[in-house]
Amino acid sequence: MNFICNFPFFSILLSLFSGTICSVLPAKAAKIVNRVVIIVIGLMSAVLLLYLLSTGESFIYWMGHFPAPWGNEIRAGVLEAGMALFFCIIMYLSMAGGAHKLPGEVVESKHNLYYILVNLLLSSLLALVYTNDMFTAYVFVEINTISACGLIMIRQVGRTIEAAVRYMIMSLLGSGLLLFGLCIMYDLTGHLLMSNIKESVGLIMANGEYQIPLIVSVALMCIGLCIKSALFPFHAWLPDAYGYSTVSSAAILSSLVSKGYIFLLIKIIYRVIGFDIFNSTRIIDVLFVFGLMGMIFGSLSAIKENDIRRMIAFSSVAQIGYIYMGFGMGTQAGMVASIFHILSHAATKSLLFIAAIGLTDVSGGSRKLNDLTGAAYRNKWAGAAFTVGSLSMVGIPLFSGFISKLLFAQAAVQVEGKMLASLIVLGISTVLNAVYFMKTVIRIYTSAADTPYMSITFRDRKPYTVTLVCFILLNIILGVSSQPVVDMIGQGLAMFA
Amino acid sequence: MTAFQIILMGLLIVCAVSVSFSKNLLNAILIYMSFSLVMSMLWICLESPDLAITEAAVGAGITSVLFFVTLKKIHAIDASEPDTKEEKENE
Amino acid sequence: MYFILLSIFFPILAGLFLLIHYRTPLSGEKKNAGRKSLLLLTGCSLVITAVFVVIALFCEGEGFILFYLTKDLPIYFRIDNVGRLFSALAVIVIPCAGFFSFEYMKHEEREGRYYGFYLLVFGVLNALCFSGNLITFYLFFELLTMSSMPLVLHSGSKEAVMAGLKYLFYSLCGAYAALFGIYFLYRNCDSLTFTVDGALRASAITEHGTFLLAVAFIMLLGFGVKAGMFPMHAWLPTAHPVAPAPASAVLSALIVKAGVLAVIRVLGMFGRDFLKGTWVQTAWLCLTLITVFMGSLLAYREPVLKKRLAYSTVSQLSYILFGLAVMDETAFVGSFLHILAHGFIKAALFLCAGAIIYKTGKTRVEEMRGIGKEMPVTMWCFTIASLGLIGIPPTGGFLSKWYLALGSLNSGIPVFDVLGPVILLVSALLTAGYLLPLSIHGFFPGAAYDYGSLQKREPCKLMTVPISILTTLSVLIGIFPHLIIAVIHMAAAGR
Amino acid sequence: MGPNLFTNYGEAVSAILFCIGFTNLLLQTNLIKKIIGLNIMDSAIYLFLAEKGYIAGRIAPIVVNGVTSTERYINPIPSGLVLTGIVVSVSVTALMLSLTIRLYTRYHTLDLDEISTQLKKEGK
Amino acid sequence: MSRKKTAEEYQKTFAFRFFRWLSGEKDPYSGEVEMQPQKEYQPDPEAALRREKEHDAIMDKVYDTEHNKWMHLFHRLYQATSILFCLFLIALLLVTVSYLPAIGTVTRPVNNEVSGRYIEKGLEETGAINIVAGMILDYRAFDTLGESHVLFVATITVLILLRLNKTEKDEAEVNDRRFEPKNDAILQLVATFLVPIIIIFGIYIILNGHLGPGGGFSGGAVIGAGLVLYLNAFGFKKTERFFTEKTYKWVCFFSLSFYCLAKSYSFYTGANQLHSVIPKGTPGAILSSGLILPLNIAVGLVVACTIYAFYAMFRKGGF
Repeated sequence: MNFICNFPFFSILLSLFSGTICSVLPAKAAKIVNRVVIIVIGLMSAVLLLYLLSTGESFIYWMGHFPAPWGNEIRAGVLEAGMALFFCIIMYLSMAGGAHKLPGEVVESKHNLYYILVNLLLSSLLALVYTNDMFTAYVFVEINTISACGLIMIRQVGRTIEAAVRYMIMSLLGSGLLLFGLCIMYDLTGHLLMSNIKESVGLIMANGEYQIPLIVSVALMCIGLCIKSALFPFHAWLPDAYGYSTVSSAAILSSLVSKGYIFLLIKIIYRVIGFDIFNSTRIIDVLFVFGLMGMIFGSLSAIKENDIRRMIAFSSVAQIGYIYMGFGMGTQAGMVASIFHILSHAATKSLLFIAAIGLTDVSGGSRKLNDLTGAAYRNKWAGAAFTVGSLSMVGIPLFSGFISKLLFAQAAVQVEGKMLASLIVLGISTVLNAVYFMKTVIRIYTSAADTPYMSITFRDRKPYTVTLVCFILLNIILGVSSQPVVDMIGQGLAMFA
Repeated sequence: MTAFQIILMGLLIVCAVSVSFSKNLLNAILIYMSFSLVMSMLWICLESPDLAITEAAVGAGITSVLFFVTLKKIHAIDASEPDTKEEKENE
Repeated sequence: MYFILLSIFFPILAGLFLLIHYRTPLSGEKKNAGRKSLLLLTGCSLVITAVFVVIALFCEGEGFILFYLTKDLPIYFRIDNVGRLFSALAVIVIPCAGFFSFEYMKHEEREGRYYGFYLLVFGVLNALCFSGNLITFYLFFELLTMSSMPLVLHSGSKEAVMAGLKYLFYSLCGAYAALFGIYFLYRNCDSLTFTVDGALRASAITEHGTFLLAVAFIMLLGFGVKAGMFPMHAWLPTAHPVAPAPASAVLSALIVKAGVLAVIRVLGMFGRDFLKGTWVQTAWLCLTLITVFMGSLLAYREPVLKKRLAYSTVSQLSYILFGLAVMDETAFVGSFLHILAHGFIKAALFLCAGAIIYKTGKTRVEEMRGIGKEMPVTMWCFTIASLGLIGIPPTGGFLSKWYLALGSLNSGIPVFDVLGPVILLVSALLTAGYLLPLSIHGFFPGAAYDYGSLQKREPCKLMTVPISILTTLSVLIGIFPHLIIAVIHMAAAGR
Repeated sequence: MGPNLFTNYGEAVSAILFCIGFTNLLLQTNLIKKIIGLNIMDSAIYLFLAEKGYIAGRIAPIVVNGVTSTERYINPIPSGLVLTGIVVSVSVTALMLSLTIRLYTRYHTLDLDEISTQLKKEGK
Repeated sequence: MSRKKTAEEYQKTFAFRFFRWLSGEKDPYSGEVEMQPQKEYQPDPEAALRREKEHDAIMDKVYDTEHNKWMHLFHRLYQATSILFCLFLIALLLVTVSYLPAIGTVTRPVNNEVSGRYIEKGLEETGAINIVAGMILDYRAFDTLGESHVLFVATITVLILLRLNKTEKDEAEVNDRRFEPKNDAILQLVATFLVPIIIIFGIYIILNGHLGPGGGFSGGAVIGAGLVLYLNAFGFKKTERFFTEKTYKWVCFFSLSFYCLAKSYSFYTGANQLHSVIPKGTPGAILSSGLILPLNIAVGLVVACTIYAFYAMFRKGGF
């Protein structure tokens, strides 16, 4: 076995272990450990991705001395490695972009706890990405939930705690449903490993014996993960949680945590149930409808919002709607579009959150849109970054958002029954996005008569600005040379099946 | 054995329902504690002694203690700020 | 071939440079020095770009692919005759209006931003003219909206911001409707490269014929938004008046024409034979005629000069769209001539209006009594341009309307072949009604006019020369149309 | 209705318990009761899972006298899963309770609706 | 006879509105802001205050729960739908259960080759008599590794939430004293007898984890319960002599690190098909079954400390 095959295992263990180590380190050392670990894992994932691209085959890694149905396993393919790499990049940038705000938002003595949470969150994300075992997935989903909750309420304002409670309640409902579905699935198939379940599911579908419980179990798992990833009617906790937690937390939560669950759902669809069987159930129609509703209602709520960060948070609801719409189309193309949208949304949303904090900083800390007038002149880079993010969200060509919309539309055109609905809603949502994002952009570029606030230049905040530039570049790269990424996603999905 | 199991399960449902409708929090917690105990007995019946031990130690023990200390803490908070307490009593 | 790229990216880069370098408002002592360098840079960029474009216009070639957006969607540039005519118009109007704004924008604070976006618009317009397939076109169409919006809301007042937002939303709605159609074209065509005789697969036409007609209609409506066609025209009279005058000139003369260009391209993609005689054509004709009449009527009632001109733009653009909707070669020639004529004329008119506002601060028509005595050169140009817009020989306007009417009569479409020219005629009368009084009262203020208060307020050369150039050109088109008509015929044949 | 509703009475009971817990978690406005609901829900799932391993007439999976034959012991997997699950639910309970304490010190109520009303009144 | 309408009347007519729309003055997005005289943006504190007051008034009105009928109605509706939803869920799950394979039988798919191998080869491959312990700590050790980190991350979040800084801590301590029984003699006497027994029992459970029912987690919980009892009887002063935050930190750190490293070794050797040097020992002896015993001890330590930490945190926000 090639040594590179150990990398997924190393990255999960490294991040878990670094979490433990950070608990005895002072804050500064913990920060360094955190950064180094993210970089190392990112590098490992990159190497792994190259290796997998060169071999063109996925591999299974035993977690222990026992093979498939007896021991735990993890599995790495192109999609997994790519996701891991991407998660690392976004996480590093988010942490770097929010680092300067941390002392003001979190009590000094709790900084190292913050890094523990981030490390554990990363490990759970990696485990969700790589796992090949349903129960492992459940355990790491819980780690993910708890550490996300910690990230929300580490900045202790009344709102964040309330949001954390709401988040926990919704997540626990979700995990309960997920676990219940999992138990039924286990009862029907007798396995917990994804590949073995898939075989049994195929047999069950062929025999026609336990079809009703099977579909119920799939539905329960889907609903559970939908609740956890804040699909439209279950999004009540989201605006407060994203709007009031620390900057890095907001960026990480919006771009990674919900995406981890969505990725798990993709894994379940492909590796556990089987894409065709999943599509033959009515569940995809439900996902489709909720996705569409989320796209519209999320944007409508965002329009009404007067607080810039809550506005961005509501826009997440809409974007998650896009992803589920892609699932709901029930085609390979829709899936590719959804996965691409996961990437583009992650890149854009964290950019927006981090740029927004730069803007509020130069407006006396106020997040009201009125007070942000002219903020882009006071902090030029943040203004530019916010503009780029907005343009990408609106779907202007050359930015990543356009490509994902293009992919969605291309996928929609191939599905006769859902074509018109998805295209029309896509259009409405684009225009609604434009309404609130461009409104904000114009607002921040309207010169205010005289403001008491100080300007911030590049020299004042070098790391922050560099982060913004990286994000902008990432966005443009995804927007201009999307083809390799799309190819990779297609290749990864092919490996999945 | 089956009859015993059915009785235990009936007890479980009774406990669960009465938790939902009990007005007093302390009662609710006590009922939940008994719920855990019944559950651990049930697990003995289901031939899972590991679970029974764990549930007895955790469900009936630790979790309940945590509930109690929370409740106590909450009363302490109320008492330490007399104004709010009076308001509560007036209601 | 590289000149195409240069003519696109040089102004864009120059504009970005200006935006970054002059990002803070100029004020105080630094203002003069900063302004000088700014104007120098802008002027040089405008001239250099114009040179590039002129060289690019004479290039021949197959076009080239810049990069691939996705696997089968290349960003592809090519020069054809339609693009040539448009960019010829742009290369004259933009520098003229640009030099005009050197004087006009003198007292503004954020000149750097204005010129930056101005250059961006120039580059994007060039790209629009030279783009070789629909997806490239769409890309720059969106960028055009984005880069011209700051020009509209330049003053930053609440009114301007609202107008800018309105412009943005109308454009985005339109662009999305168009994108909607592009998805279907992408599915039903072999490639999205522009043609003139239809790129649809024969099998697609037989299978989804009705559906494709609906798609065509939606695309026409969508791109029609930019061209101010009837149900979605409202942004135009809002956005044009609030922009600075040179920007309105560019908006009116060129940016709205991007919608026309788009319609021409879409027409080529679907093919005239596919659309001729269908309900799409009928509905389209109806809409254009309504717009022509309505625009003139509204302009007639409008007291504010710039707004009146904006309504006039609505009306005149639909002349062009009418000519395209007739789908007859003569009418096509008329449309094209009108694109050029209207471009020059409307730019001149807006610049005149700008000069008047700049010198006297008057915006309403009834205040402008005796203005001709104060600013004779400007008003003469205004009068000549007005005559052109009305369609008095020998100006370009006459020629284009003549061809339009001729084409319409020849086309043999029931009802519309006669109704069209009638409405064009009525609208021309209305045009005379809303433009000529200005000149008449301007030169003959009447007995009650107080000649004592009259003072010479002719603007400086930087303003009058561009206006005169544009006016002259509008007349020249009418006198020497042969070369242009030959090019138009080539364009119609797809060469 | 399928054939096995009454044979599977244990699973049926756990399904009902699950729903009771679920309802409590969803509907109770009192936070402590919500948390109890959560615990009931989790226990129900564990009961459901444990029922799966049970085989009538066999003993717990602890090797007696070195006899390792499948005929003798019940299925050990569900027990293992439940053990893991119980730890998770304890952790979550502790976390939720500490959140409750924090909320109570701030808002002096356990009622989630009232808390959100207060929050909105603050209007921040 | 036609009558000329006044301007006001005219504004109400359809024709007026139609012409407004036609001329593009009516804006679907913004109402009637068009063509107003230009105003510079100026921050106006008074207006802001006024807006805030209006906002407050509206909020008061909306959240006046007793008088807001719509709110009541909405609540009722919400509750009704939730109950319906839950009933639906119950029905759905019951139907599902009724289709599941019969309970207690050998033929259900759960009893397949996987559980068969655990039972048949478990003793040989892991050395643990308690098959469940062998399964969770050897066959499916990755889950258990995750599980212990769930506990760890939960402690971290509780720490974040409840740990207080110095001054708050003193205050909380005073507060805490007021509500705790002061040196209750009976309790102390009982505790002196009970605590050692409880702790020894806990240790027994941990050490016997691979031989009989129990294991690190339940044993740790028992020890933790003993510590809590001790704390309740003798107060923080006494416990702080041997158990402070530092102790907790290092115990947790070492146990979890050991856990991580040991399991990493075993995963690594397993995946790369290397020979593991850890001896299995004779089944049935205390020192047997490879890594399971040390892992149980590590888990037990972590759990005991965590339980105690939870309790101390809840009581006074620190150790």
